[in-house]
Amino acid sequence: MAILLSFDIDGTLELGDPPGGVTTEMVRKARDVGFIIGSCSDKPLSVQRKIWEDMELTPAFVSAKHQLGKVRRENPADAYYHMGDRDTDYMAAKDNNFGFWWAHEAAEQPWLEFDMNNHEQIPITT
Amino acid sequence: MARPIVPVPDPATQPFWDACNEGKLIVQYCSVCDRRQFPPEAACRDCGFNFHLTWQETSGRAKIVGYSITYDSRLVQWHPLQPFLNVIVALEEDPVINFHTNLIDDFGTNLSEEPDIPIGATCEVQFVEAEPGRMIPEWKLVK
Amino acid sequence: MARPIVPVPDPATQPFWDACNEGKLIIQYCSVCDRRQFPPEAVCRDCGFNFHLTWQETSGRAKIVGYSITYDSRLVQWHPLQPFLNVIVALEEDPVINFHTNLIDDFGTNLSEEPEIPIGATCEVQFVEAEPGRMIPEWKLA
Amino acid sequence: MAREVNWERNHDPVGIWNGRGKAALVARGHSPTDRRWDGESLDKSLGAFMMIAVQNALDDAGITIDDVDGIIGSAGGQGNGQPLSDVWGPRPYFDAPYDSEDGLTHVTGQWLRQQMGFKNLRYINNHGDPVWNLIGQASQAIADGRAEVVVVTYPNGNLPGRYHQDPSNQARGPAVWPNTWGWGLSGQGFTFNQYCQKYGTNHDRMAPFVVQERKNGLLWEHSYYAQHEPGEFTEEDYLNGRMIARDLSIFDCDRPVLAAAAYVMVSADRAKDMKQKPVYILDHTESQFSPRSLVQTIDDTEEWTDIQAQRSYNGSGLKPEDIDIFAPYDGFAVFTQYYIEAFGWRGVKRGEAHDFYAGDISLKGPNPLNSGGGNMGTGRMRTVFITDPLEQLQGRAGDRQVTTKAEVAVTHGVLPITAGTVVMSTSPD
Amino acid sequence: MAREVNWERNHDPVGIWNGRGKAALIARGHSPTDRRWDGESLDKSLGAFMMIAVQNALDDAGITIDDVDGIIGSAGGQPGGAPLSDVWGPRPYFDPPYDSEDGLTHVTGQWLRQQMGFKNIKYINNHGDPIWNLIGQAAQAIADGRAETVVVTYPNGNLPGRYHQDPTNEARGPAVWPNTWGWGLSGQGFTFNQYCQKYGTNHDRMAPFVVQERKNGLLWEHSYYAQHEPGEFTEEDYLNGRMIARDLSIFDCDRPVLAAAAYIMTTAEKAKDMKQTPVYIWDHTESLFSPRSLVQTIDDTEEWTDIQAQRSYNGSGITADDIDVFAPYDGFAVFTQYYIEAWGWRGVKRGEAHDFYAGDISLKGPNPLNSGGGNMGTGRMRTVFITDPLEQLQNRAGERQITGRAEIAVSHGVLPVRAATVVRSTTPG
Repeated sequence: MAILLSFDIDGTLELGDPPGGVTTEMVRKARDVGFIIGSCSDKPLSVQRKIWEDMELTPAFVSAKHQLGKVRRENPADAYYHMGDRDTDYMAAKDNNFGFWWAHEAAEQPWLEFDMNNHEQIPITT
Repeated sequence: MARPIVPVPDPATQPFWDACNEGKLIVQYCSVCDRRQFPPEAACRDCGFNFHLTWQETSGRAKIVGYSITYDSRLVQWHPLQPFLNVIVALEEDPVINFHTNLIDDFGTNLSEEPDIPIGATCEVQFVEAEPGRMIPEWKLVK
Repeated sequence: MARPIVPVPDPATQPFWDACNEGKLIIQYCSVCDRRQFPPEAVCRDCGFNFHLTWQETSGRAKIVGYSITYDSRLVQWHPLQPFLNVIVALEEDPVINFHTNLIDDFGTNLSEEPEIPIGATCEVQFVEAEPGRMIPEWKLA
Repeated sequence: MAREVNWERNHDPVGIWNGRGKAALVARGHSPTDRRWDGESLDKSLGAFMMIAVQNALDDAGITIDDVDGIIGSAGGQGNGQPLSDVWGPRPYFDAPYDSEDGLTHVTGQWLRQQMGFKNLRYINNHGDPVWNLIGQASQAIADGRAEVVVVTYPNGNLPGRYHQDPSNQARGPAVWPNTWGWGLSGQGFTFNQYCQKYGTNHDRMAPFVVQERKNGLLWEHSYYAQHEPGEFTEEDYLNGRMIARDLSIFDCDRPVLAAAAYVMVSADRAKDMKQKPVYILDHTESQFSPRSLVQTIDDTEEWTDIQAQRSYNGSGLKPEDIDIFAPYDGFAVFTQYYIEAFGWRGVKRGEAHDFYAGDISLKGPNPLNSGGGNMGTGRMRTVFITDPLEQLQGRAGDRQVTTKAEVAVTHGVLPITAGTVVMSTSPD
Repeated sequence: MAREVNWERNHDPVGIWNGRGKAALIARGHSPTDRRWDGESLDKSLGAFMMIAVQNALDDAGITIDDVDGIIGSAGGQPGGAPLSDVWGPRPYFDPPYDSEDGLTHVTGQWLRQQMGFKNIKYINNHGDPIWNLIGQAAQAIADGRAETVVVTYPNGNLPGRYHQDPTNEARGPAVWPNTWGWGLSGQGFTFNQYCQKYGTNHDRMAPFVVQERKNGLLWEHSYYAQHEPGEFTEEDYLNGRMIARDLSIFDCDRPVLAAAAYIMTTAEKAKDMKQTPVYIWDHTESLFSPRSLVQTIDDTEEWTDIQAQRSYNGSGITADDIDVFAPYDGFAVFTQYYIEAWGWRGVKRGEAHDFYAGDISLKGPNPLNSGGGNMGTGRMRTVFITDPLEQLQNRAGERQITGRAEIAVSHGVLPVRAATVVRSTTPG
């Protein structure tokens, strides 16, 4: 089963400004476990790509924050999650039927609790 | 329909809001300067005195002169309604005088990427309840 | 002794009047400008901010710098006390700072045609009750 | 026609005015002068008097309303158009055009436009300060090309009753400081007391000055005293004056009156077509200060008046010996010494004004101080400070015409703390 | 040393400035640029950054603190010295000197004097407006002889959290009008919407301008983007910008940052002894308007910017053709077109700015608009509008040095409703 995790950057990732609680290591682990990973942020796409380079990871997607819908259309998956630190992250997730974690919740790596083989268990909305 | 933010009248604006509650749109008028004024001020901005400043009822008719759409407001109370439409209308009898409105016909509806806002179209004032006992003016298109 | 007119404190002057009630004469002091200020204002008149504006207790000692006598005031409440003495005193440690006073020793006494007001004389602040619970500063000769 | 701001020349160094000689004062018009309004006679209201004065000024200039393209005034005669006296409200108003304060205690340019039928106005400002500032403002507007023919209006009201009486037994805001200790005019009394201490003089030495002003004032037809109290005022009168606040007696305080005056000011170009000789404005400067602490001291007073005198000299390029006609404000009489000494007119230095008063300050002598009589000689009209220098320089002051040269005049007022100075000359250069 | 007022040149006709060429901008100093303060590191506070910037400016000029006799700044970066960002209180303050807002969200000249040990200061003013006005104010103070060597300080703070968020559900005072109908940035969106209607253009046509500013900004070492986000910004990025208030996307709004800058300005005389080539101030002019009714329309905007552009041309005596380096403010990006068209730079007329953007506005081309990158390219620092033209005219802009002539520069900001313009030249004129 395919689950997509969309990371906001500023206030969410440790490489963001301000730094958030989600470390590069956590992102790498999510990739290794098999999540589809990428970023949705107010940062320019080119800057988002540069940040993934700095993390030495290849994202499945980079996107402007308000274009989560496009991410869904272009990346088929069984479940979609976004995480971020702003109202705008929460609203973007809600409008596009993504699950959502606040940045401080995301730092607990809730996705590691998922049973990847039993998608009935995986909540889609917050 | 309750509104996210309600206006609190002060001495200068009380007559304006009172008139809204009575279904009238009024603006200030200085008879010696022959000049309308909105928003309300303590004195006529031209002669600088309040001697000849009265309240004048308007037709309430106005034309759309432009718009914006808010996606990410600094006004937290408005966040649940985002995106929402912001329209400026100019008074038919005196286009210098302009007002904010949300165009109540479209208010709160989902705004397409390219909304069709009829610039120049005539609107009529309507009064909507911002909270119990507090009416505010909004405009809707004249069909 | 009740006074004809009593002061009503406002936010800017409340600390001054509160201190009077505690028997202290305080004025504003801006530490970055090293400057005293009276009457109280929202900001230091020099730097223009309140960041470094504090209240500073004064010695209460002041010198008489001049006077007037009122015979026909526009303040109706003062009419029964006419003529009455008006004195200006300047703070001993900072003569730029000046205050009104009526010189309480002489207050309300019959003023002769040529009163003997000792210009330059040192006075001490005293607090008198303008109305119950409201003390105001007055000066008397040391 | 939003109202103009920042026209003042109040930022040192002002430099020689670039409008020098571009504007000229040509004519004046006065209403009758009454002690007060009776609250009934609308033909003697402040508005009615203002219209009389405007018409007289236009007639004096030989022009009509249609020639005028600007009105500059202080609707109430004080700073920012506020009234000199109390307002009429909450008493009921009258039928239009007397249905507001406008016409009763204020007169705006817009009201005058409606009542008198001005058609060609392109500039109105009702928010001027006292009359010195208005002349400065009008000359600046003309020099800047905002208008070519300006009527300057100065309405000066006085209602029934003693004004400025305060019955309250509580003091709030800034009034907390003076009122709690019973200070009123005593503030000016104190400053004068410091002056007397500093220079070893006293109140009675002002007698020759006030007596002379009363003499001069009786020769001015618009003076309240000339019209209503023409008797001689003697040194004995002065010395027996009832004290109001030591050392200000009733004869050191100007008497509030009801009067209006208007002036016609035009561009140097247009001045040639007018009936009267042009008197050119060489400079105007303005100032605004605040005391170092609570009460205005003699140090404050001397510093402020020095700054303003120097500003005026810098702005006009003149020296004290260039001043033929000198009209320093006197309402209160104790102001005048500060101004004479600051401007150093006739070589008078700090502390010497009372000695100067003891010399020859007569109208026909070498030092005709306030040849119009000032407020002490005319009532609280203030306009004599403009009209008399104008008439002296035009050579039409009649009985008041000085015998000295009358080519350059300096007029200055109102308070040490906020003032305007105007320099006029028979020549534009 | 009470604070000076009325120094502005905002009264038409301003005339050629009589201080022209008397004051020279010599040197600049910048602090690091951070996104925000962490609320803890006092060595990265606004006060600490301001001191770094002042020392860098002094070093750049080759002078010491003892050479300085004036400090002119806006303590908080906005008009009247108010802060750009929120204030720290009511959170608890720190030990001195961080025991008040001074040093955290404001930096006054008095605080700097205490912390840095200035000994010879005779003039301080903390109540300036944004940076354009400060340069004008310093030039005026020097021309007027109030000080000879002035440090101009521009502290620009940003605290943790999103600022200007307003959680209330009641609107009071002037906020009644926008907030009741949910207007925030949409006001600028509306004016831009009118511009697009009037001239048949649209938001996406601004892309070449913003992309070029980002390019230029990356070449300025003090830019937030150069220091913290050095990636390329493409047209694709711009066109996909998240809308904040139509038609302002996140890339049309400047990013708030924490940074301080200082400038050394001195008399033409003293300029000869300094380490850098003097750049002379030819003119400064200022303006303040208000909308005819509630909302600023495109008509208001064009009228105001026309008046101010004309004022600047009248004050400096230059024409559009004389401007080599043009730095019109851009924070919001939609402002810039109004200014370019008002000044008619490179012949651009009303409605033509977006066509102009579509041409060659590259740094090394014939029309190097905002060669420093503006706020879009540097963050909401505002100081690039002073530093880049200075460096261009001193021929030390390095990679940003334009290829054309760089002898006369015009910098203009901040809002259409309230602005100042500074004209600089390599010669005293």
